[in-house]
Amino acid sequence: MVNPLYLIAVFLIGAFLVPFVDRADRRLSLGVMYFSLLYTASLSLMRLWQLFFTNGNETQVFTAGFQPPLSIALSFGFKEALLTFLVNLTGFLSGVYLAKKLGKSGVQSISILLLLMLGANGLILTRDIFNGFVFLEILSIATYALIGLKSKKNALAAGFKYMMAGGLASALLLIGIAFAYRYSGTLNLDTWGRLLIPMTLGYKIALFMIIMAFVIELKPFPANGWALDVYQSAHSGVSSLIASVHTGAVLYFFYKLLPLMPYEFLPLLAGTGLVSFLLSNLTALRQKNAARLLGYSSTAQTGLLMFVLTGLYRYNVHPSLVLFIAGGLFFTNFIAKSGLFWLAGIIKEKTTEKWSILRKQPLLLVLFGVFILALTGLPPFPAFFAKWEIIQILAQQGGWVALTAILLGSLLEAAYLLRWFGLAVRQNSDEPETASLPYLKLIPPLIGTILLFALSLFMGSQLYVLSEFMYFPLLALLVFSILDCCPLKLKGLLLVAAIGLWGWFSVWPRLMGIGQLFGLVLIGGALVQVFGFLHHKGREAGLIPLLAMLIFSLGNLLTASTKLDFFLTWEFMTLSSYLLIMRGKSSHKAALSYILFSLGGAYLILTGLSLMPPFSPGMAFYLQSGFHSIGLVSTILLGIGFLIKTGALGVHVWLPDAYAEAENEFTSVLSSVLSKAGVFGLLLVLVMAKDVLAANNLLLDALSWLGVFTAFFGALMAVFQEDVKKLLAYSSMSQLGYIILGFALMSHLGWVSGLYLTFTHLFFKALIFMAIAGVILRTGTRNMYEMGGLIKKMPISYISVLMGIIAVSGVPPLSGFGSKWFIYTSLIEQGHYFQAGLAFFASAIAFLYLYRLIHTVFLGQPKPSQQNVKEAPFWLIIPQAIFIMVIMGISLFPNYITKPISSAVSIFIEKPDWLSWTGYNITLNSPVLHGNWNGNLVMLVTMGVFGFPLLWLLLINARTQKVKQFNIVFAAERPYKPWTTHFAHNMFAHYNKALGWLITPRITAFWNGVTEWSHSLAAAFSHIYTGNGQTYLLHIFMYILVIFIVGGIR
Amino acid sequence: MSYMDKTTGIPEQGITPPIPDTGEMPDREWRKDDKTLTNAELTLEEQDWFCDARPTPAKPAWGPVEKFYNWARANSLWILAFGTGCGAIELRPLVTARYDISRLGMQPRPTPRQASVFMIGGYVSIKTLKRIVRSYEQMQGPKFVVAVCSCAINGGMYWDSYNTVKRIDQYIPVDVYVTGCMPRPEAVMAGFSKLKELILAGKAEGQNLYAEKFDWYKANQKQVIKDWNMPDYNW
Amino acid sequence: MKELYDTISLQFTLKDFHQQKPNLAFATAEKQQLIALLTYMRDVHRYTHLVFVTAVDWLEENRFQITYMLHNYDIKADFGIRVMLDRDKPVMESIHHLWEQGRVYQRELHEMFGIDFPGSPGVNEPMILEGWQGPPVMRRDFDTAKYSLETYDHRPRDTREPESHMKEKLYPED
Amino acid sequence: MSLVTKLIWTFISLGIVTIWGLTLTGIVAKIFARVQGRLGPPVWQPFIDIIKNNAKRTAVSHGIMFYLGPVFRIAGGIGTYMFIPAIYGSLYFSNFSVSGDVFLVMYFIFFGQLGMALGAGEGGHPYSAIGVARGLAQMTAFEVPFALSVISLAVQYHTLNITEIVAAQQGGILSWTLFTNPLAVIAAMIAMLGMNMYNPFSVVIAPQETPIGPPTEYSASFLGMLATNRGIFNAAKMVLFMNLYFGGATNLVEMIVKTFCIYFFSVFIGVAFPRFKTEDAIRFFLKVPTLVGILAIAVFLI
Repeated sequence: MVNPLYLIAVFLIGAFLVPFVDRADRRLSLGVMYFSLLYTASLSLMRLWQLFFTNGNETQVFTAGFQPPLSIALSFGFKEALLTFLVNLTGFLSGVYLAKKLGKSGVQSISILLLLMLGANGLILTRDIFNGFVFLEILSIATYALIGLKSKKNALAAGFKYMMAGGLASALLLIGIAFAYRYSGTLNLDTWGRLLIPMTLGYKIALFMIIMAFVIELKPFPANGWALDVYQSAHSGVSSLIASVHTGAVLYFFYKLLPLMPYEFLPLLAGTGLVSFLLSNLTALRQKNAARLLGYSSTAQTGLLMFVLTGLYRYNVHPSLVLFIAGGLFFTNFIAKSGLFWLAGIIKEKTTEKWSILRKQPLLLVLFGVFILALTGLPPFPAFFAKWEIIQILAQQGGWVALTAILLGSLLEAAYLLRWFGLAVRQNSDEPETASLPYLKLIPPLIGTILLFALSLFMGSQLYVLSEFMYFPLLALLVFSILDCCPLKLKGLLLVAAIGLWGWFSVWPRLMGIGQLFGLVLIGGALVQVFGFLHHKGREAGLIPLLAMLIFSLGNLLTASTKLDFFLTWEFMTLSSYLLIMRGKSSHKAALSYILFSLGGAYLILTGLSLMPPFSPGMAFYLQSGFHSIGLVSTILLGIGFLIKTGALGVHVWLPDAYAEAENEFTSVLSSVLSKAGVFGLLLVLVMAKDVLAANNLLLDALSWLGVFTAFFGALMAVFQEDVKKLLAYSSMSQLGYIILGFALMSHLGWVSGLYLTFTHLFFKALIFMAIAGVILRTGTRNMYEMGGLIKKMPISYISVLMGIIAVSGVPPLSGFGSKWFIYTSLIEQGHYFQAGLAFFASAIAFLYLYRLIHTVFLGQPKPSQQNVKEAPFWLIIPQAIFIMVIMGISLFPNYITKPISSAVSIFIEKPDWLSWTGYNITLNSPVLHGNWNGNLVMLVTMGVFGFPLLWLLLINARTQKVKQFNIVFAAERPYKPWTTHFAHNMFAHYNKALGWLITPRITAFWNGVTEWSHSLAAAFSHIYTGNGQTYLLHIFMYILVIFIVGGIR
Repeated sequence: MSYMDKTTGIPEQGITPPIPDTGEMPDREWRKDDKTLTNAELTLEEQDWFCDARPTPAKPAWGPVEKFYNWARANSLWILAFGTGCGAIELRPLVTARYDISRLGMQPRPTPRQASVFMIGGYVSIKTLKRIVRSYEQMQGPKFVVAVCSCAINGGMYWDSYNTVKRIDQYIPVDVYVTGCMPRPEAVMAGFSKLKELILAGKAEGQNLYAEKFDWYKANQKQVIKDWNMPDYNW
Repeated sequence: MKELYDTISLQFTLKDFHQQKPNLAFATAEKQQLIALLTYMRDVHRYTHLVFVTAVDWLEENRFQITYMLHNYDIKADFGIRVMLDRDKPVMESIHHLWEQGRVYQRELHEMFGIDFPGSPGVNEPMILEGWQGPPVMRRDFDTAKYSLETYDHRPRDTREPESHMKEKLYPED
Repeated sequence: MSLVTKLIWTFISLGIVTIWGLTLTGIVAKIFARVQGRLGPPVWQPFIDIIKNNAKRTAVSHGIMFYLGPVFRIAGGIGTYMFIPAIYGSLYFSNFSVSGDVFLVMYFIFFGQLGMALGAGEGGHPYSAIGVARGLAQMTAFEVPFALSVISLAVQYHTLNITEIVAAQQGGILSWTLFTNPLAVIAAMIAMLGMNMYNPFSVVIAPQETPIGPPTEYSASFLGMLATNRGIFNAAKMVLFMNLYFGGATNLVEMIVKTFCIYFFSVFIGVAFPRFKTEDAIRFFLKVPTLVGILAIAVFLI
């Protein structure tokens, strides 16, 4: 066994050796430092090796061979080994990072750094409380000194404030220990823990003082003003040390003290942790200084860890699970936070606004992204698993307050972190090129990233089978990232091949019924649209990897079997789509709103899933869902979560902007494919919630009204858009409203109508979006009134849009009519007459925006600036051609789609025998409604009645002069300017006069209000940080006092 | 030269021969080829916006069919009224209950594309002439022109005006003139009846005349219309 | 109105006062003082409305007369201010900064009389006569009949005495 | 019945309805004239106009979509008629009504309007687009009471099949929808005013404001085709209304009389009222007629 004393000894010797060797050479002293750090790290690693592979049960070492209380016990088990390894490795990396600074500022700093490491190691290893106090002092004093490394005024002031706070904590601790010793008679934690000391008031107060000392050191909100100042003003390398090493060591000792504490302290501590987590995150919302922002995040994460360590005991959780959760959170935070501090040092920009210079540094950007996403708790990083477990526990045991606080806090944290990320990634900034990177400083964050991924895989595999659900999307991301230097077309075709093979051989055989349908929509639909992305000239770094990740996770969504698999895949999908939206030109705001709504939805889904019974692995989630039934709360949570993804009214706020700002081709995927994931989820919820819904009619009624209002208001808002993509975005929202409406009927016909529309919407909306992508590419604008007359330049795109709008509007003979027929018949059949009426109104309004779309873009007056516009690139035409063929096919032979849908639905809801197919004729003979639709015959008749007049016209109209755009009768005048002759801008002004009042943006105003309100609250909270050391001390006093009173310790 | 019918004041022939018809055509060198026009007065950008095809005479259909067509044309005269002067006021009584031209199958039409009779009501100034030419050319053939009022015939009381065209038939072919200052609605209707006779007799071929003598008409038009900022033929 | 004339005369050189109606009077002002006078009338005496601007060609005196007709809404009175220009050099200051509609009148005067108003927006654009290339048409030395005869082709006249013609047509046997 | 026989009968049926529709247009013009104290054009004037338009020697075309616009329009008109059984109980006049129910007809009406709108759009004339925008806006509004009325029928008769709806109305005048479900009929008849685009809902073609609306640029045989469609389409709509609300027809004479009467309602209102602005028309349709439509459904729910 490796003797832990070595760890302490090495640092001690190093610290004393440094001044001597420094006389010879500064590099020598640095060498000593690196050696000590590396050596200790390797010792810890060796210890880990021992623990795993040789049978080393013995963990305690007693100094000088005596038993306690005479000697000091050091423990070197798995936890300590892992922790010391990380601490020392981080120390080493910090050393590397700080190399230049340390070299300049002299030998004192080097030995102080070693002392700091000594303190941290000691604090982790020791089992003696007084010894812990000593090491804490060493750690703290070394920290004060290091803060002063950056000899700026505010850094020194911050160090002093820290000293004051630390002094207070130390005093508390010392007094506490002294008092406690009177009751326990021992300082050894193990011995102490075994004693059964009666909980008298005096003993409790002593214990309270001890624990509060550590709580203060853990920087709880609001008694953490000093810590924030430290984070803000210290050198970023030092900040990273404080955030990781210092906090880690103190937290671990805090953990070691917990067994001594009376049971009644635990909820108190848990509460402080939660408060700290929630409010720190809230306060951080307003923060613009990067270092201080990280400080807030750090205190918040520490608060969460405090909660996990102290709060989860209440819920009868196995201690190893608590450790797993805490470890996941801790290590993510540990690495990511140090990484971010390091990056902050490299960037040298104080405000988060300025971080857009990262855009020019792809490597830094990737690192930054990894750290941010890890902190946000997105998969595959450990924090994700930890959060998953926490929510599982809390939801199942009914810890609603904690659950709400944690999810809310996480959302707030995601808000500011991702806003920061967005600022860094945004493209419309014009920052100058930065100077060359300090490569030495790059090493630590790089290693941190690798470590983070290693840990992710480790944690993923430790508790869960490392399944394809995690493996495929990540592998796809990795492989295509490696291939990212290849030409775009090659990458794209490779991706198509990969998805094709995977989909055909791996996914498809495992799907059946409804899964096959969604497989076609999600994988097939996405696959066809991949071609559209390939028209770009450049390499389009990052596009194909993310697309690969997205499509693989979409496929996994279908084959996922357990709840975790499902949620993991869901988050992968959200993550990759978020990053893809970020690729848009000025999309950072839209992407932020997308990810926040998505995360909010994901948290609701997470909670909902947690309330569900466990799903067995092996069988696909959607198939198992037929056997389960879930409760009311779960239904509502899951339902809202999935509705957010589909963009239902009320939570649609993210939708128009995200659709408008994403890259044109990706908007197509977003609308036609990704929203269907939400539909899929919603369908599963309805399947599982059958019993609840049967008992509670109100829910379904509400859902159907929600659907029809989504359809109606989506259509109405689309009418008044000038931006072609926003128009289409609202149109998508409207169409999804019909889908929701169909599902809400909970009847066979209703579900058939919903699924039918799911299918056809994929075809026609992708068709339109792809065509419009070509138009925007060629014209360079999204405003419809700036286009016009493009039919002559882009005839194929025109045909696509024409087919698309005929299908969207539901005009026979194209397949769109089927969806209308199904929805109305199913609505009337179920007695939802008024919904049917409103749905009809909505579908009539669709004509307005569709005509506007096609007229203002393709018809009317061509603009001289678009004289030389060419047809869309070949790659964009491919998906259009495929979709046109599909639409024509299913319009002529609707049976190929309606029959499979019906049989798929009949697994869940039995097909009534009054619904029958005779040839291509669908007959409805329900006792309450008769009707029929023969798509094939309609198509043939239409062809006939169209062809006949055409022939006549061709025959009779021999002498037709082809004229140009200005050869119009213009009240005996001639037009002068095409752009004023084109009737396009504000096309439906009269409609706005009549019905515009309906769509004053109340909902957007509400969400803006939420944002505004939370920012104001954050501002109010941040006022407590005055920057005055005395005030901070007062805060600490008050804080302890309040905790004492609230805790009711007696 | 007696081109007025002595009793009705209506021209005897379908088309008054344009004078002076010396047979000299304007220089044709500037034309791109026989089928296109140069539209030389337009800027290069504007030339892209206008059709530059040259009008060509349209052959009538096979005899009996053309007779049938002419019957239909004569009984379905859709009027494009150009109220250039005081004669414009005469169209109103025509469509009201007292005279009611709709019983003859006639109706006013607001767009030249759909009209077959161009009714010029009064004196024609240069500025108006430009609009008249444009509207006339935008009508689809066969098309007929009825010019009402003395001013339209010879300038009338504006005979010495610096800005009034004295003879419209030099600029567009006119089928029927109606004299009077102003003519009574009965006279206008008599003019229309005469037009019907001409159409039925197959003599109202103003459109073809215009196409055949296009260069002459165009030269006449351009002679008085100085700021010619439109294509040579307004399709 | 006379009082008004007298009041103004204290500051401006005015002459030829002529009271045409109880609430309509004219006076002739100096060309150099005109803008100041109009501003004064508008702002001090509340003649806020510019009714019209017109011109008269005094060919014999070799002068153009421009008349600015102002109206006072309060007392419902009109006051016309005349100004005389040299016919050989007809240039006048623009009043479009006082009354926005003045530019239209000035454009018309420019087209019809050839009086120039430097600085008036769009004063050179044709107003009625598109593409007119002859002399300004309202000048009295422009002979419109001659111009017409030279420029346009006139239909040969076939004149008949109505009485004898009617008789010949209707009652040829008499 | 073989396909050939079916096609022949369809053509006969179409021919009859075309002639009747155009005659109806002529009669209406005559009625308008008489109301205004004029003699009016002869009843066969629409035929002459169509012949004349087709006999035009020149035409202009702004492009392929412009060319196809009237084709779409007339295809919409004929198609609408094709999907409606014209005479109840007659195999020969049932057209292709087996291919769908009343919703098919309601949506097929849009086919022609959409195609025409596109053709007019390619004409490049702003007035065309203005006319289309007005027409579409008004259309969305009057479709609401009409849809509610049809839903009310579906509730009443438990079917969307037009033949079945007619069948349910057989057996005397009192079993017509007009008497069994008067509210639905009121809503639908007001909606029909909008559909027929006579006053007060004639803002689409408003000749004084926008010369003639969407077909501004159309001339010659294009216009002839549009005029032909007006006859067919109007007759088809009247046949639909007759089937839905007035007991259908068992023979040609009955059909002609009933469609004339239904159409006369629209004309009757049209000659007597001035014109609504677009937004006012929208407001109008969404107030009282919609309320009546809702009531027509609500009475079945109580």
